[in-house]
Amino acid sequence: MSKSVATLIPKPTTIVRVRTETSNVRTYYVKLPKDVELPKPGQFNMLYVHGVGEVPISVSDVDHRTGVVAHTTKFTGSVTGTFTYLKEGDLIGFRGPYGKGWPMDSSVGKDVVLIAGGIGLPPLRPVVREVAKDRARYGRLIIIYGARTPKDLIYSYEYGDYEAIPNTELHLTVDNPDEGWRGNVGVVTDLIRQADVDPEDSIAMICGPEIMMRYAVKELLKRGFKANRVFLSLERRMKCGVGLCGHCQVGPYFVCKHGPVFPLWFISKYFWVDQI
Amino acid sequence: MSKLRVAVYKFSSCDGCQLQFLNMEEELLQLTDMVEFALFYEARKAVEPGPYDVAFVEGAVSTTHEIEILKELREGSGILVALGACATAGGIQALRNWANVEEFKKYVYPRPEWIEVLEKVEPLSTYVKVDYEIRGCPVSKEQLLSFVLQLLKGKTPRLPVDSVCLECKRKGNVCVLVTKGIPCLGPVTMSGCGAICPSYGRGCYGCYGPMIDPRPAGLNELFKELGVSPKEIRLLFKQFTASAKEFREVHGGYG
Amino acid sequence: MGGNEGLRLLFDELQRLDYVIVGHKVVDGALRLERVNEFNELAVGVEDVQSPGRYSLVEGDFFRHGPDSPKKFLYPSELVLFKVSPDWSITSPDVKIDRTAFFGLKPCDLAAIKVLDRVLLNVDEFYTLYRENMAIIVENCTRPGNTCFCASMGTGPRARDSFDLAYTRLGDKLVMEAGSELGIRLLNALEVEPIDDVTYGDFVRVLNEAAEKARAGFEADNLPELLELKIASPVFREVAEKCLGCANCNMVCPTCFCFDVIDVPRVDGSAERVRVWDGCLNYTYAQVAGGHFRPDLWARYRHFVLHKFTYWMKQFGTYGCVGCGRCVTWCPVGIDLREAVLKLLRR
Amino acid sequence: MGMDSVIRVDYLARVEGEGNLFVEIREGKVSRVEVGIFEPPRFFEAFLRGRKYYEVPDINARICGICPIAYIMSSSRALEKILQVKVADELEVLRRIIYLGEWVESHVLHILMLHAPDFLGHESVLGLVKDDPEIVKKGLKLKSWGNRVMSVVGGRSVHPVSCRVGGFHRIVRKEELNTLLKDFQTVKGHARELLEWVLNLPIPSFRRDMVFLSLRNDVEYPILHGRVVSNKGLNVTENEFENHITVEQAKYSTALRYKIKDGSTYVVGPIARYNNNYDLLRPEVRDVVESHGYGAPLVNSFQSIVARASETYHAVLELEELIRDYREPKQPYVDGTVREGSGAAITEAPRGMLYHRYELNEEGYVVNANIVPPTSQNLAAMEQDLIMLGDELTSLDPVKAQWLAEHLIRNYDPCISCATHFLRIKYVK
Ligand SMILES: Cc1cc2nc3c(=O)[nH]c(=O)nc-3n(C[C@H](O)[C@H](O)[C@H](O)COP(=O)(O)OP(=O)(O)OC[C@H]3O[C@@H](n4cnc5c(N)ncnc54)[C@H](O)[C@@H]3O)c2cc1C
Ligand code: SF4
Ligand code: SF4
Ligand code: SF4
Repeated sequence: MSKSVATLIPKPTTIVRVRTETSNVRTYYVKLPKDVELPKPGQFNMLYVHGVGEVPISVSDVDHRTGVVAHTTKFTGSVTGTFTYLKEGDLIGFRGPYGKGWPMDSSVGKDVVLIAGGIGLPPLRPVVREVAKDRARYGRLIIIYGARTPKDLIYSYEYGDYEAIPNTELHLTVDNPDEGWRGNVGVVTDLIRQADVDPEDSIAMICGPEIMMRYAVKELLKRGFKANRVFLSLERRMKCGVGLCGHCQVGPYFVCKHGPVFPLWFISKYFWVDQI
Repeated sequence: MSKLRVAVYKFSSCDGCQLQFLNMEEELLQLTDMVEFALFYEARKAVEPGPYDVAFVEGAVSTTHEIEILKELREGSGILVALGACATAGGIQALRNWANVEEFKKYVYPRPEWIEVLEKVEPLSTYVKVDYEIRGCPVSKEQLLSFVLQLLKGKTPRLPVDSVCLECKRKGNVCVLVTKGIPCLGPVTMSGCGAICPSYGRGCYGCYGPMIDPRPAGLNELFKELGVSPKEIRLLFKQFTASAKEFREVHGGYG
Repeated sequence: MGGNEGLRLLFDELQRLDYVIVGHKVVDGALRLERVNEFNELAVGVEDVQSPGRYSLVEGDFFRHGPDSPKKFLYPSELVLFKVSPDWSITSPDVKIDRTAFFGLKPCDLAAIKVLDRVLLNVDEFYTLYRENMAIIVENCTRPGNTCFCASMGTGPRARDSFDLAYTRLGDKLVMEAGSELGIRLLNALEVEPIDDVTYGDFVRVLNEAAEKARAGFEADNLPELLELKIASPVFREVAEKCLGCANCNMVCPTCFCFDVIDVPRVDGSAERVRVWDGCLNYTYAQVAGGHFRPDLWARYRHFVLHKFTYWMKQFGTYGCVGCGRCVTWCPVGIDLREAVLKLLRR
Repeated sequence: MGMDSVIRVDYLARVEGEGNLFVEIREGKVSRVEVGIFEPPRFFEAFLRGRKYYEVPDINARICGICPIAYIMSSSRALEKILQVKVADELEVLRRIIYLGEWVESHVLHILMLHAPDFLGHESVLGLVKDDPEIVKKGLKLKSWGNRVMSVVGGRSVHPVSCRVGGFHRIVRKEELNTLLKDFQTVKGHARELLEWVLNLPIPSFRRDMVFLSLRNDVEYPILHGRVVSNKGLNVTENEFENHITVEQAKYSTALRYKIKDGSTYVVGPIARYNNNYDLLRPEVRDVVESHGYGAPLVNSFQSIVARASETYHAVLELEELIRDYREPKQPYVDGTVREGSGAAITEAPRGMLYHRYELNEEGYVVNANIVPPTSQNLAAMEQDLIMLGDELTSLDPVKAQWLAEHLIRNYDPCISCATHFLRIKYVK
């Protein structure tokens, strides 16, 4: 056995498909390496680009049959920037799956409200898939999604499928509309305010920029959501994914290990603290 | 894969930074399989015309002629990299920015009227957009190589930006400031050199310039407590990257 | 048993048992933890004078420690995680770990190992392997230094457990306690005499007196809860006014374990990933693409303090601080953790 | 080449710094020669005023990234004279070690990467790599070893950080130095092979009666100490040096150049040192040189490469002995007393004698500084060489003539960054 830290050593695996989502977002489908368990909705993987670096990326889809897992990545920095060069057939280093996912079990029988901003939709997509697959287990599915411009909306090609799921609503909004845009304009909070939900009987799952999540949470609380019905997927700098490197601490919690999905009540003591 | 076409050029400086390319000795021949030094006067006679993928520019700008060439280089290069303290902060020659250049000309030259230089010595960024800075006087050859290899990988190159202290402690040095009271700029200086000054028993003299988010004023207070004279403290901050904004906080603006 | 002579015998015995020995040496004007080949290389006749931001060695007969802690060995500041070749074969360097005896560690450093155990044992293979091959000889601290507060943290000045052998120097007498099979073996080999009542009385008295000197003015009970209540306190900002953000405190702390990973591309197309020490006082520590979670230095300092005393307890069931005082001594501007905690508790 | 023509090189390549060359040919004769510099002035002497004495070596290092040690050593020694410091012998040894490291690094850089391509008609070292990869690899290994010597003693090879007035900032441990001896046999072999390779180069024939100026101390091949001597009988102390040279302005050029008081141009650098100290070169070096039909004096500036390669081999041999016999000094440096005064010193930079003079006030701040770098001392000689070469230049086709002229200049390994403040700045268009 290696004398180094085995958990930090990636396994090379193949990119089987690359799909362009927007001008700076693509989805990378990779084959799960052997002996790796299938990720659950909300979990993430550490992806390593040869000689370049490693980044945490959420699982945005799982093909249970083939063991292919999707990662929708936005090119924002030095490592993710090199994802642009990755093509079908290339190798990528894989570690995972890590973290605690969305509360699918406690959502059984309840309405599921998904609130996403920007690149926050990918980790919620497996929830949509899960609900669609086992439609009877859950109540209504309400998807609220906002992006900067219509061009930044991810997965627009499958919104029709979402709406075709029985008992499902999709609400989209953008900050800056273009000519063809017919939908809402404004922040997601506005949509939360208007949405027809029953706080007593719903589970809200939120992912997006932290500032957007704060406003969303405030709005949900205003609407009567209890802190144990609201779940957030947090983001922090991350080097290891397994609670060792320390960077992702939010108060006493490691986002990688105790999260990334947290019930609001669990972190509420820290969530509002400035620069925690 | 086509080679990365590189231009290496210099303005007012000592040649030490571009020399680091030639100092890569072991890696140099392998590197030339991936990099074409299309323009590199120190190393070759032939000049391949631009445009270049990357221009590494050493030296500070101190004549109008240099401004012109710099602008041409900027135009003709995809990426412009400022190499070393001279290019990123004006370097040692920027010390004349605090003096009367006419008086300086008279002091050094019998025929000062022939000397045509700009009033101030400036880093490249005063005149053109600089894409990356590699710090140091000189830049470290390891950092330079890492930078080039990152570029070759298509990566936005990243070099560490934190304090020299970090490297110093990782290397296992004993702090010269705490044990010997030697004034050391390590706590406010950007890492990258390998903390060599403290490794050799002296204080850092700040040749990598200010780290990210530094607190030079706090260090100034400490030096005073250690009994260093205010004049010597000013001189310490006013060396190879004297023009850096954060260091000017301590030793004063241009006088 | 006589002081120095006894230690020499102990040293020799450990070498006979094939241990590589790590102990305190005087290097570059400070006590360093380094590999020692001969008993004579160990520091003697020196004392460390520590105060916030200052450290020096003078003549004396008792010392505490320098900037190094066992972390230097168990959790190296730079460790190659793996090397990847151009064709993606991944190899991890084989590290040879010697059977190592730490000689004369102070109780605070022993406590630090116990803290690191909670974080790293059976998680980090390098650490675990090192731990499995390691013997600990502790010297109880009869004269805590100016920046020590082990008594407040409950980690010293007397080591209670987790050592192989602990010794206490009382004048020219040496009191030894075995804490493991190896310890018993060592005691047997050294032919020590059972302690007499008078010496035992001295032993207890000296260490009690020492404990009085190693207090910070606060007690560890309820600290996590009390400090957490101060999460929004302006004290963090006040103390951090002076802070340079250089992360020296993180680096010298025997329990700080945060790391960064650096990618080193090589000219032959291979690459390495290297794990290096990082610290929460660093600007980039909480920086992300397009944002920063703790851009202000006071917030980073707050994280340091609360991690040590509050979060650690929730994460690992122990304090992250063992009261060794290194972060106080080795902070160039002498920011004093004890003072910060006291201020927080008072206001 | 026509009767009237000019050779113009706007940017001299394979030299350190920025220079140009202008040769005017009228009626078949070289009528005007200018080795110009457009490296802007950096005003070191001017801004050194007001700096504290202990900062001077580090600041001066930045005059030249190729020979920082020379700048550090000349200024340290000049200042030590003022502070009345007698540097301990063990420290002198360490100084010599790092200085020799610089010679190796700088000489091999020049021999292989800057100069040799000229002899073989290559525009850069890469051409050489195609012809003879082995010698390039060996040379690079040698150069890298020279750099390692500097890094081990000085912390890094460009602008080392460990040197100071009075000695060093800390004592270099014996074990640290010993790491250099590990691959010493290989390095020694490479140095010898490089010399042999150089001795086999096709070297253009050329002859001129030149004045060679260098240090000499009768004990060892000169680096840090000695009297200033010439092959024409000059023999003075470093303190007197300034009285024997003049700064002159030629009509055809506005550049300043140094000459000996009697008006003759002179040459400093490896070829001068070699000629004046041939007896002090290691016998192993002389054996190789002589077995190839060379000896001393060398009177052809194209043969400066022979001197440079000989010095490289010598340096490597001497380094082995110095490192092997190294004893750790008791103190890293010797303290002096700050006082008012002035002091001058010369050491042998890779490119030749480097003169520094300082005046300090009673608090140890610099009030006056004068630096005479090697390249500026060679400029007049370079131009004279070009004039001597006249016939040959006029008989060649322009491309070849230009190449030959440039080659001649590179014989001197000019380091224009250092030379800069002695030359005119206007760019000849
Ligand atoms: C649990 C989790 C899930 C994520 N899921 C997705 C996703 O599905 N799609 C997506 O596009 N992005 C996702 N991100 C964000 C993504 O990890 C960052 O955009 C990425 O790390 C930026 O790295 P970089 O090297 O390109 O940026 P740089 O700014 O160059 O950052 C340098 C290094 O800092 C660290 N770092 C910087 N920003 C972040 C960050 N935001 N989070 C964690 N580490 C960071 C990384 O180690 C990175 O390599 C997720 C982040 C987390 C924590
Ligand atoms: S930064 Fe320093 S080493 Fe680089 S060119 Fe300028 S003076 Fe020379
Ligand atoms: S320690 Fe400071 S002065 Fe020394 S090399 Fe590093 S950055 Fe430069
Ligand atoms: S926080 Fe300070 S006192 Fe506590 S263990 Fe770390 S270094 Fe020692």
